[in-house]
Amino acid sequence: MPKFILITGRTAGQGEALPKGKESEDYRQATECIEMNPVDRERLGLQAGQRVRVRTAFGEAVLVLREKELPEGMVFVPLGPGANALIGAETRGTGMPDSKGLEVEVEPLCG
Amino acid sequence: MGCISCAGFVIAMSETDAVTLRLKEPTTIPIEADSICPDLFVGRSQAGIESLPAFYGRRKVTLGDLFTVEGENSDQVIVEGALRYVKKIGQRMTRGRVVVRGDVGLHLGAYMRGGEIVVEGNAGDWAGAHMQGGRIWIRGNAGHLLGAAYRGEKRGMNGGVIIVEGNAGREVGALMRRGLIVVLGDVDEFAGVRMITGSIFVSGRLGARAGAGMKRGTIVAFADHAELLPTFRYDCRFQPTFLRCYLLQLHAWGMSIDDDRLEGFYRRYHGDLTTLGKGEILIYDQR
Amino acid sequence: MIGIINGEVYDPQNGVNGQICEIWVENGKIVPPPDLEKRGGAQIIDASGMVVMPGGVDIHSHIVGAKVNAGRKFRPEDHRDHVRSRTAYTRSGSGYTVPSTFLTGYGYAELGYTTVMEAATAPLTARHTHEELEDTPMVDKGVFITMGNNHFIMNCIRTKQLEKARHYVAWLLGASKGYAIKIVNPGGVENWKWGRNVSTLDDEVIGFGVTPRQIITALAWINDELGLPHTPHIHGINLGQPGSARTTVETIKALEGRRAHLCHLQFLSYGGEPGKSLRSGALEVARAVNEHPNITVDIGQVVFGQVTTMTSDGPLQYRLHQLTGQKWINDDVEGETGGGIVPMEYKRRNWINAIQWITGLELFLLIEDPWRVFLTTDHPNAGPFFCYPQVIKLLMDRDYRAEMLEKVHPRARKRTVLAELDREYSLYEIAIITRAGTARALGLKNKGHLGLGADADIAIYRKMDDKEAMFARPYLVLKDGQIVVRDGQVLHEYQGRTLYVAPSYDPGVESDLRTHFEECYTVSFENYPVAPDYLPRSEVVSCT
Amino acid sequence: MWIENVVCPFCGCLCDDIAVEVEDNRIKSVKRACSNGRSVFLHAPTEARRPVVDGKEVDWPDAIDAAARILMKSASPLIYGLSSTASEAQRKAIALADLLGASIDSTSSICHGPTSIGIQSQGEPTCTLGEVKHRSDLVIFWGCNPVEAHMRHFARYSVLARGKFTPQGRKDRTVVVVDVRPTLTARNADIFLQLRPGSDYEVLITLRAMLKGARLDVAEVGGVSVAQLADLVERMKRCRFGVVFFGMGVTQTGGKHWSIAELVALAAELNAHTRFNVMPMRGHGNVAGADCTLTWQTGYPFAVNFARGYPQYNPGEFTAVDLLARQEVDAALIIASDPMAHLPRQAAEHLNRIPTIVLDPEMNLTARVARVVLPTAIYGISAVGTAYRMDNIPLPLKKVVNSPQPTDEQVLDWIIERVKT
Repeated sequence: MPKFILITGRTAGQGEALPKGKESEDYRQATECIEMNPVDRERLGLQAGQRVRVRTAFGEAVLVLREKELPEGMVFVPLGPGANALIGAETRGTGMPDSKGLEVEVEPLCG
Repeated sequence: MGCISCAGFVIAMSETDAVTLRLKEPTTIPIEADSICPDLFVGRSQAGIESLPAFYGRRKVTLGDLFTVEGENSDQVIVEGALRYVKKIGQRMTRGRVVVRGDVGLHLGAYMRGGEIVVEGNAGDWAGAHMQGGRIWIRGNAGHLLGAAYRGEKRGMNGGVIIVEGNAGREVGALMRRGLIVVLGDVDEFAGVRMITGSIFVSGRLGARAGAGMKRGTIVAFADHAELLPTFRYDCRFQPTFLRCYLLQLHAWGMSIDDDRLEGFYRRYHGDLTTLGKGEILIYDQR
Repeated sequence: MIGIINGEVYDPQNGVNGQICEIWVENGKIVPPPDLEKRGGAQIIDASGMVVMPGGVDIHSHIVGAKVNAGRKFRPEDHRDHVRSRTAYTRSGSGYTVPSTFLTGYGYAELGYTTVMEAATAPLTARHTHEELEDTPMVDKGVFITMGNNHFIMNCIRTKQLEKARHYVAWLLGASKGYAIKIVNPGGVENWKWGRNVSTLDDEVIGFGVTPRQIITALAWINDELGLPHTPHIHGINLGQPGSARTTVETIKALEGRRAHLCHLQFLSYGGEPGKSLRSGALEVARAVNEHPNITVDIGQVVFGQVTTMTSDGPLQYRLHQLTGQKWINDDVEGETGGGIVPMEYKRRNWINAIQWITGLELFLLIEDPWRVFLTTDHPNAGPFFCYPQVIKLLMDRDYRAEMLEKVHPRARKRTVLAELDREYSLYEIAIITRAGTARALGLKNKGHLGLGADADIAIYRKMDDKEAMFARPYLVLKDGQIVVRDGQVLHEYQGRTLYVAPSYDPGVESDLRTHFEECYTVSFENYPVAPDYLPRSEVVSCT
Repeated sequence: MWIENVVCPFCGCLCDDIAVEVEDNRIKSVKRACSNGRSVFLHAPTEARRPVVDGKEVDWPDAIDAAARILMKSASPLIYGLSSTASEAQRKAIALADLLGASIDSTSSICHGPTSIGIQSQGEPTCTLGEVKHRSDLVIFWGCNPVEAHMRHFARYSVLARGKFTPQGRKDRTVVVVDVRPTLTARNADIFLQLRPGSDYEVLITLRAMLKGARLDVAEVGGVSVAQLADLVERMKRCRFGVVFFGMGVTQTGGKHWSIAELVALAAELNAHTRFNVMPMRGHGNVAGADCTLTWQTGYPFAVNFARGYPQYNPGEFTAVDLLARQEVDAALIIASDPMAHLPRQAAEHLNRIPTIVLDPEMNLTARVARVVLPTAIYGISAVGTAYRMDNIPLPLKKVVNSPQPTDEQVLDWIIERVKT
């Protein structure tokens, strides 16, 4: 299973959807996705728009795959419930969890 | 280098003389028990010890509310029970001995000046923070910021010895000024960050960014590989004689350090070049 | 009604020098002694063996606002061992040299101080200052507004539109709910924004074509024209530099007789040559102050121990950072001012620190008129405010002073006249330099005295030989006629007033200001002024 | 009716030039705001909502009573959030924490908490945004993406802004972006340094060593050649006024506060050559205010605990993620934040186990699991208040529409009164 480096962060879509409510369709669409570059996507045999299972040592999430210009081996997930399922709660004496740079596995969702 | 000869002398504890505290109820509510300190137990009756203050979350209680206490008037202390959420045991102690049977919470032995603490399990973060003397021996793992400085302070540990048989977390010995920290397992990143002087020995894996911003002091990696910052430069390969003295002392304390490490060669790097650059990192070299 | 009887009263404004007299208080004011019938219902405080003074008035202290708060934020090591627990009536807090707001209020009251002036706020951050003042209980307070590097003012000076500058200053004081004009290193702070400074009164401010001399004289003129209750409050150029004494004397001369207050004069009274050896320049500066009755000063006395230096003088703070290697905050404020913060420790055995300590004491003892020299430590720059009792003891007790002088670095003792100065302050003089004089210099007519109609802000101390112990723990403190402190402990929280000025101005200046805001600021003209609702209790002090 | 000079409460830019059109107490349109800001104004809830206790709508006094009971019963309460409320309410929240002996933490701990820790060890050469606008000729964005997160930052304050000494705006500036991926911000850069994830610390310390003239044994650091880094150092030294804006790309990765300390040290040392400042890109509208109010009332910017009757500070101990993940709190009061959506799931889950009280204008994910929900007005839209911009400039939030809801400040006052009696 190939490993990717997970980066989380803000996006314009997530920011704009926030005031519409966490249960709005816009917010769900803006946050429940994962971005990957085309080379990696093809290597994994995935399609944009497809749902994938993303897993770290701390948890997993089902997200919609999107294609984006990113360095190979890196995936990006916007801040939101999806990202939070993937990051751990250990802060190593800082109060801040490791929200970026985690290893993740990405696999197509079966069934 | 820190001085180790004066740091620890193990006195066998006669358990019959000791004050034993057993936590009554396991809890995840944090308990602040800086009153579990040998200095405060000397000259106190059992009732006197029971009436020492402690904090159960935001509630001011007594040690007797939280612990069953047996024994009195002794600087030999045994603490038992589910202590992972009990903080500040042995804080500021200057004498005697505390044995923790099991895991213990944050700030164990912070600001400690003398005596000894033995933890038979794991210790939480900030153990030995700002320690000035005495010895902390952790049989299990230590948390983060072992022997470190609290946030914003200019210097941390200023004397004494900390020994960890398991692993230790991030920022071991941050801003250390004097003393010795020995970790037989692995340490996480930033060991000895901004240390001023002092010594840190690591038997297992030395995490990334060791010695970041260090002025002086010595970090020794007994594993033969460590990833160093670009601000350290290679000096030479040599057999450090001073290390023998340390290792023999560790042997004497009952720690098994491989003979290869005693006799072997080390690669020396100096740094951190963003500061004085007089710190050294020694990495065991198997060749 | 409260009657304070049998006390030894020191009320210099009214010429009362230790006479036993009665002070009567009703509805927050000093009132005439009531008739016998009314006396019966009054609460009587027997002040036998005690000294009764007006509440202290601090003319220069850094207690609130963006800079102080940045100092708090970056110094957890200052707070960790200095805490105060909450009580049923008071809030908790922490901090030694930069205490949290509630602690600051309690701490001042517990010394017998009832009015404190925050010495420097950038008008752009005045809203923050007033928010903190609301959380600073016990004392009345005011804010000095930094203007010595203000773009609008410098532009007016260059284009010789002083009238416009005058209207702007009036508007600015009202908009920021400020009390006085503050000048800090005029021109030097603006130049620091390009990494430079000024070193003489005639250096040019980069990009503005004006000089420190022009800025000082223009603002002194404006201050007089507006009839502000206080004078311009000036932190001059070359602060902390050897040779600053000469610049200070030049600054006094440059004022050409106009009224001005020079703050923390100690830091600006060093002899020697720039870049070379430091010595006290107190003789030279004290002489100039003595010869110029238009000048008042406060000292900024060094107290050995930990401090947090913080001023709007950005280049100075950078220099301190470089000298000490300590952590450093810089904070440049668009179009107005700047600032910096560096923690420090003054050590007895450090000869430079010792010279600074000596210089301050020499100024206290050499400046003749107590009505023109005031006690401050420029809190928290030269020492924390709660060390005032220690400074009082140094002034009142020459044996103690000599003993302390013996303990400082011998090199510092060599070239000082301090050992020869026998003067001892009397209680009457202490009352002047800590309350009567400061209230007068601030133009606070209801404060600093115990005459009829004055605010009933009163401090009662047990008379003791050890003046430090005496002033450290008042028996009682009354604020607006209420007993708020007993035996050096706050009894309950009390919200003091914010004192500010609102001089009138030509509203025509506002159209210029709109343009200025569009060009110069990142906030709009409308969102800049501090609305009155930020001041829960306030008093407008009138201009003459 | 158009209301001018409205301050947008969404992000740390606090743009104060917004115009809002209001008709029949509804916001009809918004001028000058970015898409985020527009969305805030246009989707502000205005309908009346009643408090909810245990899933049932109740009257305010009953809801306050329920909230106070939970807090008084708790041995270890947490008050968390604060970044999207006004400083007036933040001050009340701290007063309540003091009164209770609670832990109090803001969302700072998961954005720029490490920045505060870094500043506490190294300081912070900084300035207001107007200084950047007027003087900067070198602007560096490190681990931040203002094009998506602070959309008007370029135009109002940094890249495009024309100032007194930068009359040509963009032309007068060199823009450098340092990030691990080619963000939209990076597309606007003159120079883009793409780092290997997690190597910010190495790159920063290398830059500082190079500034000091140290000889290094390496050819590349963090995926960037030493030649590129040398070029950046030269540009930093030669510029007239430089600034580094930094974001969670720095605070949330490996070095965390030590990266910030390195960045600060680099900027401080550059002041020997020119003027150089740093500024954290604060996210939420008043998260900077949470730092300010906590600091002036307690001495510390976040991660404060009052259990002993006075404030104690320790990130990693009294920060929300740690307190929740270690299950050290037995009740929570969440103010103007949505930890169920924004904290790591392992930490947030604890809010499900303990009685949680939510003060928020919105029905958010945390409110879904809360025992008590107290719907409040929105500062900057239906309530006045004060907010602090990312450079700590305080601005007045306006009330553009009326709301039937009380403010956070009022509700907290009611809780305080109830707890006191």
